[in-house]
Amino acid sequence: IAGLAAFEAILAEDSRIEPRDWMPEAYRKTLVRQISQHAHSEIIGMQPEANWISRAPSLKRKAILMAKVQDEAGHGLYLYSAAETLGTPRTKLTEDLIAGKARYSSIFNYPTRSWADVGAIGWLVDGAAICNQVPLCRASYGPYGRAMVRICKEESFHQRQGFEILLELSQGTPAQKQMAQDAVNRWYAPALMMFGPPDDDSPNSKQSMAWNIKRFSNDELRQRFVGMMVEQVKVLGLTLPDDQIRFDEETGKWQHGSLDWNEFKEVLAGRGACNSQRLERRREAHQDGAWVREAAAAYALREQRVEVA
Amino acid sequence: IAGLAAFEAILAEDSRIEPRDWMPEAYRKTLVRQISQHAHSEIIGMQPEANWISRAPSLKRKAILMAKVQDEAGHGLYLYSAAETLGTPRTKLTEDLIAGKARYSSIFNYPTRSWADVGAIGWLVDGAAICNQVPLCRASYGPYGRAMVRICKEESFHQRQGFEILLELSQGTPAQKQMAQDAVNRWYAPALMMFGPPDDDSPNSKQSMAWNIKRFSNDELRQRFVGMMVEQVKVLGLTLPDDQIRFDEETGKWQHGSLDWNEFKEVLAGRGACNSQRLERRREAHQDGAWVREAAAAYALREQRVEVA
Amino acid sequence: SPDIAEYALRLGDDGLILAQRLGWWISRAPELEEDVALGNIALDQLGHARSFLSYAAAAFQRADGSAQTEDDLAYWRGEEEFRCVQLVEQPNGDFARTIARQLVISVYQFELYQRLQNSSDPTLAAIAAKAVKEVDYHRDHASQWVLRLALGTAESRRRMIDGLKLTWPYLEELFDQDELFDRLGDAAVEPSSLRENFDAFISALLAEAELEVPELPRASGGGRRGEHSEHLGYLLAEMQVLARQHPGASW
Amino acid sequence: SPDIAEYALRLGDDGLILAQRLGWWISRAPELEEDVALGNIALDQLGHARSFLSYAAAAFQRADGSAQTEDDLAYWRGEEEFRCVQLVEQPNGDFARTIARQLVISVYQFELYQRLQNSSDPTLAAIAAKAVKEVDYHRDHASQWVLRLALGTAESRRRMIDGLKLTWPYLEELFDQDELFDRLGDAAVEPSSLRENFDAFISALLAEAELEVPELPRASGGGRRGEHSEHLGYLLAEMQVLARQHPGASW
Repeated sequence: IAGLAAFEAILAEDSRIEPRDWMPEAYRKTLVRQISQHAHSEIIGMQPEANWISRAPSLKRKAILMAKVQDEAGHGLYLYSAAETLGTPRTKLTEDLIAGKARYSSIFNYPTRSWADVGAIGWLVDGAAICNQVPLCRASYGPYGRAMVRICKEESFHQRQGFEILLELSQGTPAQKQMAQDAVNRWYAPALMMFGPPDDDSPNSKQSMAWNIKRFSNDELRQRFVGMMVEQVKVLGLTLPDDQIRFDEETGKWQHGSLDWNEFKEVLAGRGACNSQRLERRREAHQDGAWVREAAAAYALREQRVEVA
Repeated sequence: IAGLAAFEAILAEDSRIEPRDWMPEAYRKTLVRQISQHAHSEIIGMQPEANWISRAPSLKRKAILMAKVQDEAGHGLYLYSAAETLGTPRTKLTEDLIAGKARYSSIFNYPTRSWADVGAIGWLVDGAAICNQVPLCRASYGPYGRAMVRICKEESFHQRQGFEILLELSQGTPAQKQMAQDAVNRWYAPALMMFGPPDDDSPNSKQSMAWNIKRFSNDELRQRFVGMMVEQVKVLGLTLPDDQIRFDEETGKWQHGSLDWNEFKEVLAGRGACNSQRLERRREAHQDGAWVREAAAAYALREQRVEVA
Repeated sequence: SPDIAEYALRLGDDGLILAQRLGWWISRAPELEEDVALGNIALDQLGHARSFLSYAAAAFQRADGSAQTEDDLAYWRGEEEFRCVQLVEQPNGDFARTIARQLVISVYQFELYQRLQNSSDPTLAAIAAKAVKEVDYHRDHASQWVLRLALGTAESRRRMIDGLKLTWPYLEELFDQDELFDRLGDAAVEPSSLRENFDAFISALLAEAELEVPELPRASGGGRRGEHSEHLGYLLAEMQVLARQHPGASW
Repeated sequence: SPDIAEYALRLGDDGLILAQRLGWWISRAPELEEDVALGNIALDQLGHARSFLSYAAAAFQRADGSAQTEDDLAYWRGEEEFRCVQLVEQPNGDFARTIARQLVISVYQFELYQRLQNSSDPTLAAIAAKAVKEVDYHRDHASQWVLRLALGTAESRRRMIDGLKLTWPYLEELFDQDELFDRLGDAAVEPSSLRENFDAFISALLAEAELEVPELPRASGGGRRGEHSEHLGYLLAEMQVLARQHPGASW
């Protein structure tokens, strides 16, 4: 068997599609879009945290933060590689990003106003990312699933570090505790919105689930996440800025207050605090680095010639 | 009468040579060198003080410092204009400066390590400059002498401001007083060396005096300066780092301890703390501004055409 | 009143942070004439800031009960206590980006001070009356450079366009209203009331420069509520470092 | 001993300030692989710095008599108390300038740590033994890039030459001796003893890159005595700002 039948057979037994396997164009396109968005998010996501590398308040925290932001560059690399196995080169994806044509996770358009934001990003944003990503380790496309395994391992490490930052702050001076609470207040709702629009407003989810890319619905993942945070925030000695969180015994699920999807759409439309800044910074790094990449390419060519000669 | 005879007649009656007057080539060359060195010193001299504009510790001091550094740009402009009357355009002088071919006052190769250095530069460096420059207001070359009149007025204002900075510090906290004393210790000897090598090691001085450009010898001016500082430092409640200063009743002049001319020559030879940095910064500003100057020139040309048409 | 003080803080912080940005150019401008010109503008802005901040400071008390000073406000507030718009926090970039920022802020300030001269608060009116003359020059300086850069060379035109693009997302925040203006009445100038003249000036100038008015999404803003861009923290760290190393010292 | 602590401070400050400079590149490098590579190097340098500073800190006491920590040294010393060479304070500039600085410091550190492994002080020897392996990679990274940039394109060659020129004035300071080394004897490595190998490596590499060794006057230096370039103050203002806003806090 070959073609569509083979593809469907692989999905049916919940096995992996590999780069050389036949796949429907729509599947390929969906994956390229999703994987590259994820890669872009890693790259743009370096910026809000890099904002505190030079000012990290202890050498230990500075080292941890540097390593974390550097890991994100690594994640970007894995993911661009996975996308390349689908036939779209990194240069093309990068061009789309800096031209403002590609999406990345909207959460990185919020600014990191204080050191505690580094903690809140680790705890809430990486936490939400993990909830989203753990099921992706079983995504039907092999290179993507395997990249996610590696990424998830590192992300859960990052999340613990974020939690530790907040814990240290909440047990610190009143000013530190206030800083932590303030950061949690600001990052909570945007983190919940990372799971995407409510299920009844998420048109593409169904196809992705049929293709074994997506495994749970947006709302399911979001509820699961809220449940985890509710427990952890107690350990932190902080509160979540949502007084409507409750466990629904009947459905066995966590409920939360309504989210301001209007704000979400505003940020998505480019009207967040940092959209323009993030893209500009990426563009600048890319353009400033052009002569270096050209030099490396020219040198590699030269070396090749020397070897041949 | 014309030519050399006229030139000598003007000098004999201690009157001014003007741009259209005949003058010996050597006189012209000496003046261009001296005036452009002076202009370059104003421009490079902006840097050590500009180093504290963003960190000035009160808004009043910030405003005074901004105005001062800006005045120096203005002095540079007058002096380049004076040099241009002798036939050498500003662009040529600037090129020589950024190519490292032109000299500027060696004192600006020292770093400003603390806020008190801004005070010490005003008090000692501008003080020495004034001693040097007041006689230049009577320099035989008209445009130079007139530029110096304007500059000296502003410089004496700057010197008073420098004195006030040090006075405020010396009357402040122990840390502030220490900062002031430390700055005076570092700037005293370099300021004394601004008057140039000792008379017996200053070959060009004699000709400059014959041409009514220079009016007093290096040592004469230096001694006069030491005498002034000795009085002022008492008001400051600080000390000069020279225990050999004394008034010689016989000669009626102030004596001071010996100076480390070796260090002076080192800095002159490029081995000061900031030689490379100062030149690089000027070069960078000049090169980064090239496209702006080109745009302004292109626009001026375009406007001219429009007017003609 | 606290409302007047809050308003004075906003205007003062705009001037202070802008002056801090512009001061960087002194000793680094494309030509000596611009070291002088940008230095002048920075000095004017700092001057306005000092007037507004001194006025605001009188409404705030120190721990010992005495009135605060301009320096208490400039050097001892935290980032979230600053009230400037995010526009003035934006980096200098190249000369074109600085000019684009100057264009927007000076056209705005000109309209604002023009009207604030008639404020029912005599101190604000007096500061504005002095400032408007200076800002008129700033507006002219920026306008002339927009024309030169836009119509000069291909390179300068490209940079001018980029500069405008980088600046435009921070423009809308200037016109954001909040309830402070309801309370202040005739003492203040409602930002929305400046919009028409602002747009007219900008459109005419950009038309003359053969440039299009950029259409870009606004940044969310929030500087007036203490929500700043990521740039302000760095700027303040540098501006305040020396003063904070010597608490209680005078300079 | 205080002499050992002083020596550890010097080496620790070199690493700390260099790491602070390199950390800027993370999220701004010419390609993602370099975000990772420069991040690694920054992390290594920070790691060495933490080892040296923790060792030095044990010799210094806090006001309450307890021993200081690496953070006391990193965040609470004034500029004149830092002991790094001026080379590591120099701005990143473009990628070529950063690579030129990396070349000089990593070749130097490699020779230094290589010998310091045999220090009579076991702690210094152990830190050096770990560090030398990492610095070997830093040296290789810099060398590869010098070749690529020097032999890549005309533009990259021009920039590489400029980068070396900007770096060279700060090279001699690395080899300055002072009386500390007389007192430390076999515990330390005399900088002058590294010169021969250093020069040999640099000459060979620059020859391969078809570049000339710049001949430029040295800057006067003095970092080991606390006499720093004008750049360090800004770097410290940023690095220390948050820690100093919260005296006594832990993070």
